[in-house]
Amino acid sequence: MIHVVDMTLLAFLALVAIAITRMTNLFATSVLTGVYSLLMACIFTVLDAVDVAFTEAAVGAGISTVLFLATLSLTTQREKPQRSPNWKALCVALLTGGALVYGTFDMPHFGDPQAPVHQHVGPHYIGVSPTQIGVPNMVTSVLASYRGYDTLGETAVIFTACMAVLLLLQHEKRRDEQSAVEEKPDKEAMEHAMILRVQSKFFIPLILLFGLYVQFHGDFGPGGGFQAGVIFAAGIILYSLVNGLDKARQIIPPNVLHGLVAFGLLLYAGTGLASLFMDGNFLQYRALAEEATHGEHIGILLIELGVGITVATVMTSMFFSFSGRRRS
Amino acid sequence: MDLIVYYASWALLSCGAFLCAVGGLGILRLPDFYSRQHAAGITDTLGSAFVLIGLMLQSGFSLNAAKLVMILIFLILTSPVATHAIAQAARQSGLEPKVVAEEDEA
Amino acid sequence: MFIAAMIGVLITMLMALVRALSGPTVFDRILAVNMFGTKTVLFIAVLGFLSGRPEFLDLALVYVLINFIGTIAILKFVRFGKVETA
Amino acid sequence: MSDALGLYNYWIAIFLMMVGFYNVIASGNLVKKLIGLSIFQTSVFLLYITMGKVKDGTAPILGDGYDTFSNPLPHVLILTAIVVGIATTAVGLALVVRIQEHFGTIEEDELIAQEDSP
Repeated sequence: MIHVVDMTLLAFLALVAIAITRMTNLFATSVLTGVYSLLMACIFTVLDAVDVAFTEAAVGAGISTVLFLATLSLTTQREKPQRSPNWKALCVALLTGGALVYGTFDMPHFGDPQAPVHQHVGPHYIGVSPTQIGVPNMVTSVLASYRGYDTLGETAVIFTACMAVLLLLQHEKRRDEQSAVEEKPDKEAMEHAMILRVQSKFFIPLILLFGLYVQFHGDFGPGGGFQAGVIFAAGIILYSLVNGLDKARQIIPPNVLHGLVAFGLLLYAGTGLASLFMDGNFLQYRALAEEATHGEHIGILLIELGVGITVATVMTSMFFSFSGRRRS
Repeated sequence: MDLIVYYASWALLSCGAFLCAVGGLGILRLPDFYSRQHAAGITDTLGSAFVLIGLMLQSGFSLNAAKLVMILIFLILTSPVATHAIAQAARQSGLEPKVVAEEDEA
Repeated sequence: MFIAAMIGVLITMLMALVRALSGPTVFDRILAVNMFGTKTVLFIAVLGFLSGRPEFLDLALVYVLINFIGTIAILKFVRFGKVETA
Repeated sequence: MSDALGLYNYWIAIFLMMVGFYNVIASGNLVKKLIGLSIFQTSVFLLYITMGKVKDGTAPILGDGYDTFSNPLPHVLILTAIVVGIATTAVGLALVVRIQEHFGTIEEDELIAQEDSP
């Protein structure tokens, strides 16, 4: 049955991908990428990757759609119509695809437990992590403990990307330097959306609460710093969509926001240094407490918190810098 | 008692699935945007509620049932607001409902 | 019986998808996408029971939240971005 | 036939990859190129997650009565890759915004034409 569901969803996915290619209306295309991500997240759930599905749904359907739309509002919404399909490109794509398909015939079949992927380090993690780390969610223990260096690197990449976006978009032409006249439609329209405002008043706290739950429940179920950060950012983005950017900026001033971006990364690296000073290796959490698993728990909690803070503030400040820019 | 719950959840689930399918048919076949909204309404409220309540009966008195209740509350909180916002945006952008066909018949 | 519910949900997803792909107006697309999002919530809920491990309903909650935020963002853009609605 | 069933997921992943690839090289619009890039990216995610799946396994979270788990390693790699992916896409979008502000267009051929005629 799961097989059939998987195949149906993959067929939907292919359908959406073709539609995205054929459309020239970029607005409709961005809306469809949201659907594409939701479908992909469903497939990840079918394939047992609940943590990944969590992230894909929050990032792909939420943040990515919002960023694409913000870009479109600053640029153009219609692609220049192409002269029929581009045959050269189509040929290249077909040839590459054909070669890749030929390559798949040597690959292990879907779900094969004897596949090379499941022979080396994977079973080791599955067998050892429950006793060594003491966290039921193996994805969290691999992410935060076994591959802690890796995750530190990824967090640093996110931090760097945020810096790049801020450098590119954060100067001149800021909206708050414009006259008050331009602000007017923003305010007016949101006064129309009375129902939305009332509803968001008690919906946004629920989102933030749920974000905290995901953050701290990540050891036991799907969730963790990456997912929680994105959900938190989504809550703040909803607030600024409903109440306007300026109000959101009053609540979280840019200085605090940018400070927190760095703070999260420093908290992660600091946890590593702390374990270094307590007679362990860098990021060896078992040095943090008398008992090994206890130390692992503390370490995972701290670095997940650091990841969560960085991801949430990076996503928020990216959104702010996109939507704070005036259309030229 | 168990049997009653079992059949009740069976009935609710199939009702929900049926309503969803009807709504899907509606969104595909109805003539214009405003009438399609009715079809979407069926699936978002009654269809989802039936399916979720059916699942609740299956999971008994447990954490899963509590989570399903939360999902239902969230759906009830968001889905009508979203539909309302879409309709309002459509109206403000000047999209007119299709009424011509009816006048022709009269 | 979960299979019946699953089939119902999948069929609805397909029909919403077709409407989202064919338009004709932007609002039709948004409506269909929103409905598609609600159906993915049901999909995740039913899938949990179908595969015999229904603990992952947190996922469905995220889908509700993100679907709502996505729809509101799209609508806000439609209002201020001067979208061609056809 | 068993080949078709067992390799279906890979084929769809490759198909999506090629759709993304086609968009990147054939489309002249920079935003469309980025959308193609993110489709390409997601297809790689699909490939990894497909390889991690074990028949009759469940999600790699301990629970009573489950002893076959899918491989958690691809999940970890892809989870971080998704967040890094959106961060890098955002950098790309920021560049697109700046290009639009500076040149007044985001169509590739128009940009090249502007380069050529100073």
